[in-house]
Amino acid sequence: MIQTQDVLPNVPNQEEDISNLERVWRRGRGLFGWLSVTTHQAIGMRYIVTAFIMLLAGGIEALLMRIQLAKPNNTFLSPDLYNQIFTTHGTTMMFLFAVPMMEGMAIYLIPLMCGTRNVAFPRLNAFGYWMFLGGVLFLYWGVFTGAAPDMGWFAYPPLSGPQFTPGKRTDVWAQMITFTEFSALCVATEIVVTILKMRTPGMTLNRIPLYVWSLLIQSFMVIFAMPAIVVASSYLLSDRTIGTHFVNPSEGGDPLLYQHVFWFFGHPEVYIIFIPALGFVSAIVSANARREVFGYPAMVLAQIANAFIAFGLWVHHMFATGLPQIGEAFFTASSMMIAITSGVQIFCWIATLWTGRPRMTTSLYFVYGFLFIFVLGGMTGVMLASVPLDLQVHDTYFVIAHFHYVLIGGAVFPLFGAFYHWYPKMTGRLMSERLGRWNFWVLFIGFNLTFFPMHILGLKGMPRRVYTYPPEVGWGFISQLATFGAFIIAIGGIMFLANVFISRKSGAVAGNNPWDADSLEWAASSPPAPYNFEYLPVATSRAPMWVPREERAFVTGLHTDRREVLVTTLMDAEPHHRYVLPGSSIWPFITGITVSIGFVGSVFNPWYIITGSTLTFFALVGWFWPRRSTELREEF
Amino acid sequence: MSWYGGAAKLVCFAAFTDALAFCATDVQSVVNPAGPQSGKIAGLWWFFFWLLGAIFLIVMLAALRTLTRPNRGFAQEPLEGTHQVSQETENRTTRVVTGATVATVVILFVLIVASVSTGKALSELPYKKNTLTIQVMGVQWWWNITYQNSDSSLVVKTANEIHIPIGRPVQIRGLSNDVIHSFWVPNLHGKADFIPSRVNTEWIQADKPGVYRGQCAEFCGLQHAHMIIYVVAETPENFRKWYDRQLQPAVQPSDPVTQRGQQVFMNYACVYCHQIRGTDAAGQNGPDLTHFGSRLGIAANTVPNTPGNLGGWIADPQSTKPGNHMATVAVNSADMQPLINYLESLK
Amino acid sequence: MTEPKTIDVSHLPPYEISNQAPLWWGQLLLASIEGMMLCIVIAAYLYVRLRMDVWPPPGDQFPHRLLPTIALIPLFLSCIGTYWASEAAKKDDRGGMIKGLLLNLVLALVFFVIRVVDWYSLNFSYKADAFGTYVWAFLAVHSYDYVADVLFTFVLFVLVLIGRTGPKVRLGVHVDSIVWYFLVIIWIPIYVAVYWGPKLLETQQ
Amino acid sequence: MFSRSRSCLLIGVCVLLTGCQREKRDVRPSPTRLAIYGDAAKESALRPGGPINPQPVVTNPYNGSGYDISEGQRLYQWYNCNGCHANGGGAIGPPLIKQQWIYGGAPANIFDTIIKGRPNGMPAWGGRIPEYQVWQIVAYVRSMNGQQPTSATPTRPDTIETNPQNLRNRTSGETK
Repeated sequence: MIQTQDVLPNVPNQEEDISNLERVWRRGRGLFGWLSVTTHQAIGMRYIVTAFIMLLAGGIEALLMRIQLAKPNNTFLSPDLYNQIFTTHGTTMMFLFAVPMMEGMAIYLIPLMCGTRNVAFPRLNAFGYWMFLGGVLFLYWGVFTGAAPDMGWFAYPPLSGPQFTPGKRTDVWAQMITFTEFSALCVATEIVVTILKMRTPGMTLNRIPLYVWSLLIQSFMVIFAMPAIVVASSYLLSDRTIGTHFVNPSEGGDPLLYQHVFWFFGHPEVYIIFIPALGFVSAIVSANARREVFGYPAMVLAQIANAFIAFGLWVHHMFATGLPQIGEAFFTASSMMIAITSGVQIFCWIATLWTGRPRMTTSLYFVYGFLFIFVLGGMTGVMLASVPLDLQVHDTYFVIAHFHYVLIGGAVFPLFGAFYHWYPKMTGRLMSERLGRWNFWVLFIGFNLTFFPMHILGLKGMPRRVYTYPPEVGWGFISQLATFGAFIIAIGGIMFLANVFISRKSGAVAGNNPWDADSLEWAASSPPAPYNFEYLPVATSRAPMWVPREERAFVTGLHTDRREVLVTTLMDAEPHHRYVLPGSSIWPFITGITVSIGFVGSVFNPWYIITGSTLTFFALVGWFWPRRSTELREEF
Repeated sequence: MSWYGGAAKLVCFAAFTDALAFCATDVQSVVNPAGPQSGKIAGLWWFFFWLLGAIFLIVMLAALRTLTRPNRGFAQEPLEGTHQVSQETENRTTRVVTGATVATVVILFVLIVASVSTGKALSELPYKKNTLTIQVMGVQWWWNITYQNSDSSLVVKTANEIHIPIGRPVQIRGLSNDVIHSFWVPNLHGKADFIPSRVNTEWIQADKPGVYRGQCAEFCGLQHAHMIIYVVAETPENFRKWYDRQLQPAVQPSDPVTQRGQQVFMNYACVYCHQIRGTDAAGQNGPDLTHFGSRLGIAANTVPNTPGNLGGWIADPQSTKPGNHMATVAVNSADMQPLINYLESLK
Repeated sequence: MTEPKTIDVSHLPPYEISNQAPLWWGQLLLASIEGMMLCIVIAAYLYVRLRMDVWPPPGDQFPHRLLPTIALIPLFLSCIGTYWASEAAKKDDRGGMIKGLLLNLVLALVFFVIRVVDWYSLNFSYKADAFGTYVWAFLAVHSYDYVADVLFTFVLFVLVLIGRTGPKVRLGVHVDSIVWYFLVIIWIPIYVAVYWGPKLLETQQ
Repeated sequence: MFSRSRSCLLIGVCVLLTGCQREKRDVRPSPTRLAIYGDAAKESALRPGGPINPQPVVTNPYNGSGYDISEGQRLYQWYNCNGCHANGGGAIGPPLIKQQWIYGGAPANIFDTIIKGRPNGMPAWGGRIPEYQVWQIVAYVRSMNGQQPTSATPTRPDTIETNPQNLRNRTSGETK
């Protein structure tokens, strides 16, 4: 028996409790055990590792594209291959890296920050991961068999339709979307319920850490935005596989409708990616500026407003399609409003750093990098919201520069900061700060070298998604510069990986709270025990870890001989009832297999939907069938 | 002197040559307007650029200022006292943040007004008189162009090249019958997507003569990169001449070589896809070649229109533009030169 | 040094069958996901209709409205069975659960038989045009959900019948009720869109 | 153990191969398929001979290739096959969706029919269009009868009427 929490209450049977917890939460052994894991740390880590591999895959694709574009009339890649690679790059980065990575971090951190033992639906969580993995494998099966999608990551019909993209390329893409949206919806559901119903006592609505707020908001956005991509990809798939007419203009369908539906998802998607990153920034800033983030209510309200506005500006992706002018003015205004809500958050962080006493850790370096890149991306975003300017720079390298500034600057830089911040929590060892600085500067310089010139390329008229260009248009040198920068980014990525692997072996031992940070995950050991806390810590303030040790409080009386957690009330987090979480289970994996049979098979033969559903029904019956063995042990 | 000195020289040289190229090659540039539409947009662009650039600098200076705050360093200090900020500081900060937010709102309002009024100004061009209507159809991967006229004898068909008179508003009626394309000549105006089953119109006008390069801006398949259109802005007199020339049927070959070339054209598969008005060739699948010899480029302006390029294009279209829809026709080597001569004679 | 305070929760109930249960919330969220999806498809349907001059397209008949309207009666009545079962689940009343679930299942089957008969009477297929595609999509999606939930209700019914009425099963019965209400509620806009949509949006000649 | 790992490898290779033929895109036809059978068609080895057809020996190089079937679909319109055969249902010319072919339904027979033409209206395309395009059309025609893998065959064409005014029951499409 080892004590893992920094402070423990003085209760009888402490030793027995802890050994019970060790036994009940133990992960299974062998392959079977690995497949049936349902603890959130393990699942979260799987998401993070898989998504990181996808980042590397997407990065390699990016490098291939940059090599192709380094000089005019290059023949390094054929147009067919180039189209597959740029589509796979976009798809990988959006659906297989960014969203799952944010989900993985959330799955890992949210139960810890909320002071509970696991997410609300551990088996759904495991199932979500298998779905995500299914999407990864399916898309990359396509890549290696020549069936990689080649119609751009938003797959506009009719180009993506049955006639203009023969073969199975679009179908692979559409079903990959189905896999990942399943995964995202599973995660969103359990994150919302975990945050709403399983916060530790005392964590009232106005004490929820900003990162947890951002995940709550993001998850609601997933719940309301992802259905649109379900609809869009189903349109595409059924048009292609069974000959429906959702987007067939000659029979009353409309390709523009697809664009509306897609962007109704696609725009919130961007915020789904970067709102959690803003949460990272808040956590890193408060831990390293040595004070709570300035303007907590303003931050929360700005994020909520952000989420609402996000659903009202999808049309700014479609200004060139010829919409009525009055609508365009409305969408210009709503798009620009995002600058207000984002501005408020930027101002609050700067105010926090200004009035705090910043400690320049690597993660804070990444936050400063984020401020630079993201604000610049925000400025170009305001430009893109203007209809006349958008008509010129839409679908050019200017847009590519813009969204890499907001997505890499807005999401990936905070993400790297988050890795440096939480790596000690996840592994028990600190990452090298020295290598970290190098890592930051190389990434920062490489990033700006790659993407800043693309603004100029866009203004000089280079459309996106061209596999080559002639020398006389004068894009050669700038493109070469961008290619050079891309390789510097790659070096930065290698430095990060090196830091991860070196520190894993020989980093300084972290202890529970190396940064003296404020939120509850730092009360658990590093890495956390499978049950997180021996006794759930009570949130006695908005910064519970900055409360003096003798004033802390804990929850006692939960049964430790089963996976019992506490359900609290929605607003005030008053203890309401106890709740037994399911243990390890193989059924999520089996269900994952049956669902995959349906998804993958339906690409080749629509009847597999029925086959897959039938198998899934039986798998779900197995999943939910009450076990007599566990039920008998329950005293009720 | 070391290797990096050489590298620096190389970079400087490249930068210099590219700076030259930058000035020389603004045939497809947003910030080099050649007409009222793009001029207004460029004006709006510079307004946004300077205003937002200044704001960016201010925000960055504020962010950097935080770095000069007393740094706590790595050593763990006692917790007490470090996490609390005096109420007075909080109040002052609140005032500053509120002020900044209000300023953001005001500036955005200004930007919205500027943007919407520019948008309105852009749409006023159609109200001018004496307009010209050109129907442009995006096809995988070229542009099919028809000068519309109520008098059908004045309708001109051509491809991949638009001639317009300067100072006269031109309506582009955009169509597509395969996938979505986007018409974009940045020196004249922004984009207009050509969407199947819809007609999108765009008004352009050029105020100075020149050749403006445009390109499909919506991903449309394998050869999206090589779907280029030239807009040739000419004085009204030159335009008139060009137009009258285009109204004529193709010139009849006069010398034996071109006569042989015409036979070759008629005997091979060319006729199924290409039209040469005044001959039996009436195919509609590919570009109209009636006045092919007068055009600037081949294969949707992928390569300049020279006899050598033309020979290469006919012999092996898939090497110039892999994936395009022109049939690879094995033309006898003896037939090739007459064919090239004939096509180039179609001025 | 004072000892950390503790909050003892051992007196709290070990489970809950009400809208405080996490599963109930999870199910509510899943329902909102599907509801959102449906809203988007209905909006898309109206969009498509606005792009057409003639509605429904020539050759497609109005769907018959008599049978589906009659079918609403067993559908609405089946909610009573569901409610009965879920209240019985809270009280751990096995007999009540059996009766409620049985009523639910029988009425659900009646509704579905009418649905199938009515579906066969459509004179257009999903391959005909966008109108046909949408009508079929509405019916197919709702039927898919419907069949799935009827099957799960049936499994719960079997569980209750063989005496497995532990808290998990009873929570299942309770949560199943909100799925059922959801299925009934979303049928109303679909019913209007499919059977009255063509009439209400009919082109004035 | 050995056999198991070998069978795993085999399955892996099969999985990788499943995509290959269907997704292959040889945009550049092989030089051997550029031949234009003019008068030479009569002496061509590709003459399966007359209505009664013995074993066809010539296989279509583009069998099962989604890209080439789709190219065939485009050429079917471009060369106006639909002018007589409509979309396979037949009009002036005989239907193409059928079991019984007058001149044989094997790929080589259809190829032969296209190259040489047939009495009562089917023109001879020999001497006109290159061999590889004929094979693409053959692949498409065969796909109408389900003689190509369904996974490589488009379910419906995106037949688009160019002019919005001509669209059945549609609004004008003018948006500005």
